[in-house]
Amino acid sequence: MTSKTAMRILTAIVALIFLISWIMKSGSGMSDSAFTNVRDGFLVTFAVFLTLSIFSFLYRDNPFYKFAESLYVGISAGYWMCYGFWSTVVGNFVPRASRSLSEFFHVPYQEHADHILIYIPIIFGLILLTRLLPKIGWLSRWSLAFIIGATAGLNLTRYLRSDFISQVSNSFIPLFVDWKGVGDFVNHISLAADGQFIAILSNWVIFVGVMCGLVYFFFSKEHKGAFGVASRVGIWILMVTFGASFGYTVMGRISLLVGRITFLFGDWLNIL
Amino acid sequence: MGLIISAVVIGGGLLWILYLSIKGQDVDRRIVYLFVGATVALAIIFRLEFGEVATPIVKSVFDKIENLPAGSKIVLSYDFDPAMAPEVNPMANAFIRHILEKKHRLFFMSLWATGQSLLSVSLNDVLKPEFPDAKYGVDYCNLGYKAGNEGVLNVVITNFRKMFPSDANGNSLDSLPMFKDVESLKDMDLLISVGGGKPGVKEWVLFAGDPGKIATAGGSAAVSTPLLYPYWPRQLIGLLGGTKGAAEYEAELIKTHPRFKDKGMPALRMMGPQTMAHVVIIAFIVIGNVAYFRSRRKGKQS
Amino acid sequence: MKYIILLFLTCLSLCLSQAILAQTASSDPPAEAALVPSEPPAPPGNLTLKDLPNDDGHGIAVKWDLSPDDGAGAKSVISYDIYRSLSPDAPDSLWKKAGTVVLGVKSYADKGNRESDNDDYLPKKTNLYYRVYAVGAGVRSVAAAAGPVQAYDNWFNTLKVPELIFCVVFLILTVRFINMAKRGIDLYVRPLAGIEAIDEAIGRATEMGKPILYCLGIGTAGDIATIASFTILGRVARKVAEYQTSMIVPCIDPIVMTIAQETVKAGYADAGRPDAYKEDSVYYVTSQQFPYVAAVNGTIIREKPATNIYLGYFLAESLLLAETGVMAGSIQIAGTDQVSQLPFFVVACDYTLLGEELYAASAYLGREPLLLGTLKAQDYLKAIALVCIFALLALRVFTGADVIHKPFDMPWW
Amino acid sequence: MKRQIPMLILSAVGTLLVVSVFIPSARHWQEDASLYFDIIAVFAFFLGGGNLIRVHTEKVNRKSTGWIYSVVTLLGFGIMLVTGLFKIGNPNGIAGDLSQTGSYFQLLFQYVMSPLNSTMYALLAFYVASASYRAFRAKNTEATILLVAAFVILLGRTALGVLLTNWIPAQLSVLQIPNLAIWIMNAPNLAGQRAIMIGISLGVISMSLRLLLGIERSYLGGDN
Repeated sequence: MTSKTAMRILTAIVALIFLISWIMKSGSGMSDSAFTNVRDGFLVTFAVFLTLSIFSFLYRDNPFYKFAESLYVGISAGYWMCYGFWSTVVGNFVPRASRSLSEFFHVPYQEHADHILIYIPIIFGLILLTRLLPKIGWLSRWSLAFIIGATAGLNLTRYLRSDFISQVSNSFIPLFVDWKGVGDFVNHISLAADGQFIAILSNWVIFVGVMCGLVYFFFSKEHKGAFGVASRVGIWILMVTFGASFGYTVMGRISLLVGRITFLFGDWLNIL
Repeated sequence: MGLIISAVVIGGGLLWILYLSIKGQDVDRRIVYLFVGATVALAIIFRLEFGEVATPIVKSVFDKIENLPAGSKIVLSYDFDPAMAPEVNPMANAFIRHILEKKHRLFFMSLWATGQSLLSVSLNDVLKPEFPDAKYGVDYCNLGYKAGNEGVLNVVITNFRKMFPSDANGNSLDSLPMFKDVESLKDMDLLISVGGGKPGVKEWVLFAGDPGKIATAGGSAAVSTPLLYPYWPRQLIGLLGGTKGAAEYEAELIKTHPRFKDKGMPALRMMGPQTMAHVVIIAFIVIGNVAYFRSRRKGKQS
Repeated sequence: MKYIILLFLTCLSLCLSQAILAQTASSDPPAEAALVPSEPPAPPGNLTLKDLPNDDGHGIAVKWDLSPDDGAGAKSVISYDIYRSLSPDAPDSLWKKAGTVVLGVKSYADKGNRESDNDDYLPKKTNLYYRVYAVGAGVRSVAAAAGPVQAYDNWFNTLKVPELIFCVVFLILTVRFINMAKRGIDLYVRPLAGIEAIDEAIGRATEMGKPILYCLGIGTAGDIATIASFTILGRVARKVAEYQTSMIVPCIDPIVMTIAQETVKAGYADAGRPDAYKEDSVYYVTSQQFPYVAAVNGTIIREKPATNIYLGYFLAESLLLAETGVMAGSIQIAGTDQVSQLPFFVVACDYTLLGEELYAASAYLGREPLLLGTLKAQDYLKAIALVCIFALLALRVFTGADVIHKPFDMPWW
Repeated sequence: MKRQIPMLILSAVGTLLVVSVFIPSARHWQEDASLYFDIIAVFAFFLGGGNLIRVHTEKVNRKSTGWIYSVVTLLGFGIMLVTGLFKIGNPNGIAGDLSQTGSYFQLLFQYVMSPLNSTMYALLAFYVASASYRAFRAKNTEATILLVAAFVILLGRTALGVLLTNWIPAQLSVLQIPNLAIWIMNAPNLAGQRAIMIGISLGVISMSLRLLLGIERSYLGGDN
């Protein structure tokens, strides 16, 4: 049997199951209207078909996956553009630009907004469209420069504040927790999770870890000698971080799969 | 029955793969996929539940409630909204069951406006049907929601009646017998906040537990749990993190108080497939390393 | 020179840390109070109003002395209500409640809205009047009234001084090292495996006669990681053109696509082969995360690129893409500034640029002295961070304050 | 000219936005910039949509391999655009919310996009498993540390971790796997995250400065 015939048989089987499911689901519909029942029966079956098509990628690339992928891309691009139109054009631009358009789209016209400035992005937007004209296409770089400049300007201070200054000041932790002298410390030393020793150890690990981690990121100094040792400890700390975050995330990912399988067995096959 | 089938299928499969790996064959990624998929599917179909064992961070909360003398005063605050509810509501319900079973006095409140309605759902679905003898105002009371976020805690740490002239139903606090010897949060034996945002467990620690030196415990959605770990065990006596923490608490509750066994423990049920999948992944990591060391030794020999 | 700068910076960080300490050390203990019902409490005294500093002219700072019954006297105060109005003798209905604070607090920053159609609009340069009531259980005191006061916009936000200092220091360092580089002073940079791999990877693609897939992530042009990726894309495109191999750049955002087209085109032009640039090599897929991944995964499996480069902003798709790349047998180089996704790239890719390395990559690839100079400036800032942490901790040890959470709740960020 | 003017625009816009952070009365420039950004992005939709249509119609015209799937994409795109832009089936007509229950747009979202979204996301469960099987091997020091950290956390998330190490006395309780997992999350993990974040912030600041100073130009094509 060639792979082509196999594919044909498979497609026929899938089509058959699809049809049976459609009929069964339409029959068990809740609505009074026959049209709604048949429609919802189709949609539920189609959703199941798409779910299984995506999962089939795990085995290997195949026409079902290709179909689901292509449809997905088309639908989502359309979805996004509709959202962009209704939320940005109608939601943000129209109320600032024109009263009659606002009335047409039933959005409240904003009288006090800065109406002239709203044309700045319009101009830049139009300039962007010059790309479609080969002769003056280079003009569109002006808009791109505007966008990149805005991104650079906004992010410079944002990262300075939220990441640099606050992370440095968060490293401001006591190195001697509950310190009551060396004698007391030695007397009570233990590896109990709630003990003083572990609390102190944690803070030292954070302190040394941040230091060494930063040393690892030094670009302009050769990682040799004491600096090299620190940088090596730094990469170890980073590896612990990666391993830990990976392990912690696994559970969340499994629950996504639980959700999908529950959909297949519960909502579709009704065996749960 | 389902457990046996699943154990035989998955365990047998894993042993076979281990055997193949030791012999030096590489496992195709599709086999790994198959195992993960099959494990989760079997666990869902057979509704497998595992006796979770409480980790110390959860056990300490359980033991605290278990060992307090009957009649102790415990605050349970609903600091969450419907979006977080699937994860944290099971915790709150488990706390209610445990606290009332041990005949403690339970004070409900909420720092989230949306927490109040979830609180009344719990009262109607869990507390009233399962504890018909519990008397309002004697065994439990509902203070309801007060606006002001952590500011509320700033006040009730010195005086309840200032912030709550009356409870959620309009009774003055002095008319409730259980408030007879309660002046402020400091008279409480344990504070529990169930939440996942701000204000939540962290605010309870910083604005109530720490300044008042009151034992504080919490339950939190999985995402925000790592941010709370630093407070344990010195500022928080214990913490339930996500569905996993809730399941551990439910397991401990069933173990000590078997009468709750048939009450449907949602977190335990949700944990079944996840635990199975974890075990399979751990097994695969072990198998991978066995195979690796095997092949390295062979490489050295030849 | 070097030591003088370091000394200066150390002093600076010490001053800053002192400031931070001062900010965090002060916190009032909650006031003790006992229960006494129903007599209206005495009003708060000495109400003063000032323009709120460091704002854009729509805020007033309200201050008062505690009511004698707050925490003392009859101990009947629960909270204070703050009201604002445009006229001192307006009827009660025209007084807008600006806010409530709990007992023991004697100031309120009334930040109004700057839009005139907003309910909480606080006009600037207009006379405003305030009333503050002490509120007891179900009763409130007589009002303490004051006014008029006007809100002005301020020309400099003094709360941002630390940021300004850091900005200026960074700018000075950057300019200094750029100048050094211009004078031809050789600046050492340590090798980065991920960067060197890019060169090899392009060579490998040429040998195999297969394309290179360059994925800019799911960020828009508003994400700085995407911009960093553009700077690398330019250099990669140039090398691709030199080696005469081909590349595929699927994009998630139309603007990202436009900039990427411009970048790749320029890269080809720089390599002296502008005709080799194919418009279709940079194309738009769709603007959503998972359909984009579905399509890129399909491309990876079908085209089997010799190399996949993932640089930019990534979320959950990091592992979806990288695992598919493993299936296709591609060499994979990744880099992102999303800390939560780095583990997945580290695990599944051959080389990973960790966080900051992504931003340094274009300087590495270009090997232009000017860009390398900025790396040096970056390192100096890192040294300052190290010194800062050290200084703060030293201060901590000597002053002995021991509350782990204090720095997490700083008022000024 | 072709290069100087864009450089000028870039530096001017960026510098203005940096300065606006320090001037309270200019704070709203930042919000405005974001709004402008969105509006420019709408124009880019033409470029994006146009590119999508062009790439796929060309595939169809050339009858290149898999052209039939390009037809599917174009169909999906068209259907979604028509139902969304004209709000077909929306109970409240043109004034209704785009995702109003009962509208065709919402139906397509609910039964086509939403299951596809969650299924793509769910693939991660499989990939996480295969990645850990392949990559968590004790090949060298770094890989071993990665493996051990991940293993401890994974074990700590199952009952196995508790059962294996329950016998450890309270004096050494940090060695019990669940406690160890929390400690790893708390101390070394936190330190690593912080070091990376500080590094990233410096990288971003430096990158922004390079752009504003005009020394990073590779996105407009190298040096000449």
